[in-house]
Amino acid sequence: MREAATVQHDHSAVATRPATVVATNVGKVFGSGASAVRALEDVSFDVPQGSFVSILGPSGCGKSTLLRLIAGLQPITSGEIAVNDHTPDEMRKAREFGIVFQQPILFDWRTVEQNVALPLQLIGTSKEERKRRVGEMIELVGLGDFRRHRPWQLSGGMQQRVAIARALAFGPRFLMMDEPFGALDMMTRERMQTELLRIWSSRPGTTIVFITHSISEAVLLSDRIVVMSARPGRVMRVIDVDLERPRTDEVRKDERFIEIETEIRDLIFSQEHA
Amino acid sequence: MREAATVQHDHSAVATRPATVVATNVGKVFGSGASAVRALEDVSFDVPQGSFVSILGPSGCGKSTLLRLIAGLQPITSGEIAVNDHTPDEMRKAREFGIVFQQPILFDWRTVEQNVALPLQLIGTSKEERKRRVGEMIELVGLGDFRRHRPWQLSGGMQQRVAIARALAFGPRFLMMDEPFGALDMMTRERMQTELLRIWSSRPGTTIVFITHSISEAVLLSDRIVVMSARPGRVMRVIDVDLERPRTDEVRKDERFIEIETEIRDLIFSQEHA
Amino acid sequence: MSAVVPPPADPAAAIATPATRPGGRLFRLRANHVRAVLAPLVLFVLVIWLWQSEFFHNLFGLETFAVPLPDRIVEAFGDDSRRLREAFGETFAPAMIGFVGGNLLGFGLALCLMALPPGLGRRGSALGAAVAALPIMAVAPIVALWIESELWFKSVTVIIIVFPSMLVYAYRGMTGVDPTALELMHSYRASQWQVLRELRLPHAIPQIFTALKYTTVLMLVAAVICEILRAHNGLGYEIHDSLVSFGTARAWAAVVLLGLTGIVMYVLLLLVERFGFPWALRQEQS
Amino acid sequence: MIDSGYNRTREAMITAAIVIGVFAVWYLAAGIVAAGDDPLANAKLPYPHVIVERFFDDFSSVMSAAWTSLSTALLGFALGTAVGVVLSVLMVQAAWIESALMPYLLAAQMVPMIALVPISQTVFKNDTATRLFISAFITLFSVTVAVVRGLKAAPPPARELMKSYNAGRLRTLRYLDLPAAMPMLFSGLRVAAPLSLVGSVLVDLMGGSQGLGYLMLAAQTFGPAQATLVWVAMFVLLALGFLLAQAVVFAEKILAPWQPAMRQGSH
Amino acid sequence: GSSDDDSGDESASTGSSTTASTTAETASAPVCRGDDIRFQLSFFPNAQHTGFLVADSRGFYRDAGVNVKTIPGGPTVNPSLQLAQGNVDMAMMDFTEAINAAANGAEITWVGQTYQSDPLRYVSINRDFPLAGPEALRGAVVGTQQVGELEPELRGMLTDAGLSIDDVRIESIDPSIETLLNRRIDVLPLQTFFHISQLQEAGYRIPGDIDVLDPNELGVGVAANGVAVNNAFYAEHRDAVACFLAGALRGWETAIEDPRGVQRDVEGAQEAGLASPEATAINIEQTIDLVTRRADGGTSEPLELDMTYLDESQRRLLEARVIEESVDLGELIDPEPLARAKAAAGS
Ligand SMILES: Nc1ncnc2c1ncn2[C@@H]1O[C@H](COP(=O)(O)OP(=O)(O)OP(=O)(O)O)[C@@H](O)[C@H]1O
Ligand SMILES: Nc1ncnc2c1ncn2[C@@H]1O[C@H](COP(=O)(O)OP(=O)(O)OP(=O)(O)O)[C@@H](O)[C@H]1O
Ligand SMILES: Cc1ncc(C[n+]2csc(CCO)c2C)c(N)n1
Ligand SMILES: [Mg+2]
Ligand SMILES: [Mg+2]
Repeated sequence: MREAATVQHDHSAVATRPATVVATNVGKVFGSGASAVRALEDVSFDVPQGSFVSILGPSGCGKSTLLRLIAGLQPITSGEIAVNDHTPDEMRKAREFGIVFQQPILFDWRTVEQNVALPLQLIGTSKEERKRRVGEMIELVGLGDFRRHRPWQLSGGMQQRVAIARALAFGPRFLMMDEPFGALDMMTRERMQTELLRIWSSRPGTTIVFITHSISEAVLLSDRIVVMSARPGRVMRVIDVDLERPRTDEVRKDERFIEIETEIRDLIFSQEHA
Repeated sequence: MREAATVQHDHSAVATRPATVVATNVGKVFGSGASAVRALEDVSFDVPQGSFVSILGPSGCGKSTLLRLIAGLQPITSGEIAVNDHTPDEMRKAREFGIVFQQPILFDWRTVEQNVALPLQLIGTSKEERKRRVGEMIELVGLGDFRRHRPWQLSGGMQQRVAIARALAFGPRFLMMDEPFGALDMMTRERMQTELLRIWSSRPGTTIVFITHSISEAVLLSDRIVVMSARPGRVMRVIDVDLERPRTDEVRKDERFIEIETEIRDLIFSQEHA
Repeated sequence: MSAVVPPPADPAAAIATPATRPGGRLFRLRANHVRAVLAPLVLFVLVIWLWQSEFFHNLFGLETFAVPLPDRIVEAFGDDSRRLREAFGETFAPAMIGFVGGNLLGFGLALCLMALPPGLGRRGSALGAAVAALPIMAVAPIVALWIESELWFKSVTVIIIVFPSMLVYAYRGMTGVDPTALELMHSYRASQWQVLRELRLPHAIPQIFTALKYTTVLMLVAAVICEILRAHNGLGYEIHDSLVSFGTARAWAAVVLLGLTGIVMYVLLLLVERFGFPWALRQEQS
Repeated sequence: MIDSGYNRTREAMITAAIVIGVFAVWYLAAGIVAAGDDPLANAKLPYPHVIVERFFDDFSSVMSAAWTSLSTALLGFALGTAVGVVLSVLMVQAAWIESALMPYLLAAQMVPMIALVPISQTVFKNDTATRLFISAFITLFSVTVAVVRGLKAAPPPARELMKSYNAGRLRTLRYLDLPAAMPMLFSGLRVAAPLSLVGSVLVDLMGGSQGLGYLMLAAQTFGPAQATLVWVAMFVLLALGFLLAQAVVFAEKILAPWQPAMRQGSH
Repeated sequence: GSSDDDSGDESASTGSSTTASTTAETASAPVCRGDDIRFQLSFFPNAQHTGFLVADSRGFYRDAGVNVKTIPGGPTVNPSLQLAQGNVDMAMMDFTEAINAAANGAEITWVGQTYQSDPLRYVSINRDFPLAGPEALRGAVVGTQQVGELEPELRGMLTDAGLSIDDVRIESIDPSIETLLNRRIDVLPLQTFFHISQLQEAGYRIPGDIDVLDPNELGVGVAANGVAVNNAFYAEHRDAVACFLAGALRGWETAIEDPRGVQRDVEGAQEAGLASPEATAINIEQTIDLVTRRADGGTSEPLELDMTYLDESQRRLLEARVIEESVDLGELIDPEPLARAKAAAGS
């Protein structure tokens, strides 16, 4: 990361901040009978207010499912999730969540611009404000020349960026991002990371739950990392990243950074032989 | 990479092998008039017979488009591509290409098993052979427990693995893979890399064209790397990776490895300030 | 911090480079269009020619008083043009009212069904579809008992005949959306109305157009049958009247008029779909 | 969670409420009609129980008529669907084929039965063939329009996948386009299934001497005293139409269960 | 027409009051061995078809050596077109339809006249329109069941009363009395064999509650129901047509002899439950009246081809412009098969 995260942010020790998302013994089963899939089991962790929490874990371990549960999009099979002392569903209804799904989910009947404008339209933002914010976000994700294109005319990474712009434009208190940078090249990815941190710091109180497959990305961005194991998905370890912010690219060479990275790597690969 | 690529492979110097894919001044324009997009311009490079060639480049630079052109799926606007001295279309009709698209493209009306079996069914493989190969591939991508599930019951990474299994099961002479491991966690990704190399070496003469966003993945796997720039997509540099095979995880610490990685990184970031 | 994302392309680059090959995209497109217009014309001329030369009559053993030759039909058009024009108006007005009313009703009912639980909604949609099993012959006379005005009797009958198709198609189109897209909308706490307008409705466009295309046929057929059975004006009456009095040329002139009306309506819908909702018809772009 | 909160008892209660509501309104309306001194009251809107009584009075003739209609309908439905699918497949092969054939198909639908039936009798010179033709003809169009649209529904990338296997038209059709057309096809079938009854009823009228259509039209012409029989036949038709539509829903659940709308818990 | 027919030529073209029966003695009895005949009824089977239905159910056709398949008609079936196209071999229809078909080139021959007088009656149940005579039609909303030009009967009545068509409002209606009962029209033409019983079932006393104009009495009646044969079929099966008529004659004679006795036969053919036994009895009675009583009040044998009546009818149809040009009735009508049928009955 070149000049990433030169912005300011509240970096009081994560553990001391009040929790905003509290997951307690969460379980989720899909289907029933013989073909039932236990996607999550006994998942407990919490997300401090205004923090950046990443979820790491092998493919199919239930990360996306967990995100859906927190956002109140699917019913929990067992256990409980509280978000700001409310149920996820109540928070969803209060429009507190901005979600970037793993698939971009763009509407073919809307142009890039209109797709980004969708949530603003839904919450009734005024036309000028909408135009301004949409324009800004589209520039931010580097799609200025593609405002009027349709989703199917975009490359995979461009589609993903539209989805990111859509979630950011909306300015929610909780940003839930499911591998948002998965389809991006390194350069674009780093730029997006920087922008994300910038936006996050410019909106104090915004909490981010972030799913990624990149350990270094998780360490670089997060206050806390939840490492999961698969089948059924469980929390293996919750790691607080106590690196100073703002973190520049230099932090990658920081001893503590490498230590945390290695801890997670070892944790993950320990599984392999389990 | 833990135990990656302990297999044998022809590693005569890449440059000396005969070219199988030859792209000459390839151009591709989408649409027309004011909204036309020049996706590719003057792209020339070649892919040696039986080699592993990666394409690197920023989001939207035309990698996926290039892959489609090589596979004869879209008409070329200008220039020419020859594959084994035939047109891409002829080669496509000879069923020489196995493609993993950027999106998994699974059929909802087929189970995981049936999706993997699709190309085998199309080329008329016998039932037992089909069963055997499908079973093998599904195990290989770690979806043994999900044979009978439907695509929408899978996580994003699992879907991508089904698509990979489908391309491998088919055993084509050209494997074209568009960010196949993009949605996979590190551990699964490394395992898939190893398996890919194993399969590649067990099928001599198979040529792989591989799109990725990970520079180290490209260096680790490839004989040759084509680095592209964006808008319009052009070839910035073609780099031959002259590292010994088999390459183990140790190779990452190899001086030459780091040299190539740095060269590409610098190349890419030089763009930023252009 | 400078832009990592590629700098905006130089504007000139965005301008289309002309296709280098003369047989390129533009030309192919036009060839397609030409063929799409030419094919029906050629077939039309062929069919008319074979018909006029009594090829079909000989092939199927038809009598010219049962199926008149094209020149006689054209003649009938000339002879009875005023009468046919009036009759056309008498048929088209209620057909159109019924078309609009029936499709609106069908769509409205589909919306009501969406408010019900899914299982019940599906059953309701099947019940709606069952109304399509009511033959016009049964419905028309009962409606006629209630409504004296010929125009409104026909219109109401057409509505009853038309609405089930739209109900079925619209309901299915609106319920068949991608579950994750629904989740996206729910994450914004989009109201039912917003989900409808932004997601379900656009998603249902292909199905809705299919229903519209199909009901153009129904509306005319229903109006005509009304006219044959109870009302005694319009093209249906002309057809019936001519057939019973052996004036088949006039009957077929009316049939031709009906066919043309149907085709024009269909083409109009096709155009609206293609230009109003291009994304719904997106074909392989190359 | 979203859209859920409905359960079976709730569904049953809503169903019951709707049914009771409909009957209440009906009785009320019929009462109002009967109260005036209208000689045609029982033709305009008879009481439900009067219809039920008449149904049982003429049970055997109504049932045999129903069976005649249903059997012809099923045959016509099968034939119309088969021909419709084949025709649609033909039409999506090229835009010019579609634009050449569609106008004729459309125009043909506009030829009133009163003209078409005698002609087809002349052509087929066989009663059974004519019956089948007419009833298939009625279902044909709705199936064709739907399937033509459905066959264009597969997303372009999926078509590319098939192209990469050099799957050819037939196989692309079989493995991609036809399955992808299923939702549309079943929409078409759901409309066509009850409609095939209309086709059958039409055939009943055109020289048949049995069937619900025959019963209905005859009852209508035999004077106001027979009007309840018209209503009986109408409700029997409605019931048969509902059963056919349900059968299509059932078939869809078995043949095309992968669709989003069919997945558990979704709308 | 039956160009090779010589026996009927003279009587038909002279327009004298001779009937086909005069040739009976010279005709030879037909011989039939199971020829197939598709016979189209003019409507749903009902009392108006009594004789034919009796012949069918009691096997008279079979006895005469023909194998008759009786095909029901209905509002959507046009018997003259069916016959002209050869979809059926013989058909029952109104004389008006036959003459019209012939004028338009249909190759058919008229071989029997079922009704000897006009079955149409103009009725009013509306007290505002007492139908004392045709003059009372002024200002009335009059229904017409016949599609196409005006019923010649109505036109005749208006002319007699010194009225023009502009003095009434014509409204086309279907063959049902619902419009009348729904009080949408003032005057309805109804068929005695079908609608009188329906009015009685609806609670009207006849006569009494209802005013009636009778075209026969007013001298404006036209020939209605009869039997025609397709010429191609006729050329091949001359005997079969005669045999058919022989069977039909027996049917009608049986019905005339014992109207009550044939009620079961009619009910068997008519869709169950469509007409009450009382209504059917009335309909049969009315039908037999039409079959046996001539418009001038004289009696007639069943199926008699009364050339005077038919000639006169054509004249009225021309007057009313139902047809444009006159048709050579000698071409259209062939009394020979009826004569041979009678010969068969006699032998
Ligand atoms: N709708 C569904 N029906 C049935 N099973 C499901 C459904 N959605 C997810 N699952 C199952 O739940 C498990 C977890 O899926 P999830 O999508 O949460 O994984 P993930 O951690 O996001 O994986 P990835 O990194 O590959 O996206 C998987 O085994 C998957 O098969
Ligand atoms: N069907 C299409 N119609 C119009 N433009 C298209 C189409 N497909 C691709 N493009 C344009 O072509 C360019 C290259 O797209 P392509 O998908 O090849 O990029 P990519 O290198 O694969 O990017 P990514 O890494 O994000 O997947 C983009 O600008 C895109 O907008
Ligand atoms: C009871 C009875 N009513 C009417 C007709 C005459 N008719 C038969 S079919 C038809 C409609 C036109 O095809 C008409 C007016 C009849 N023969 N018997
Ligand atoms: Mg996921
Ligand atoms: Mg791509």
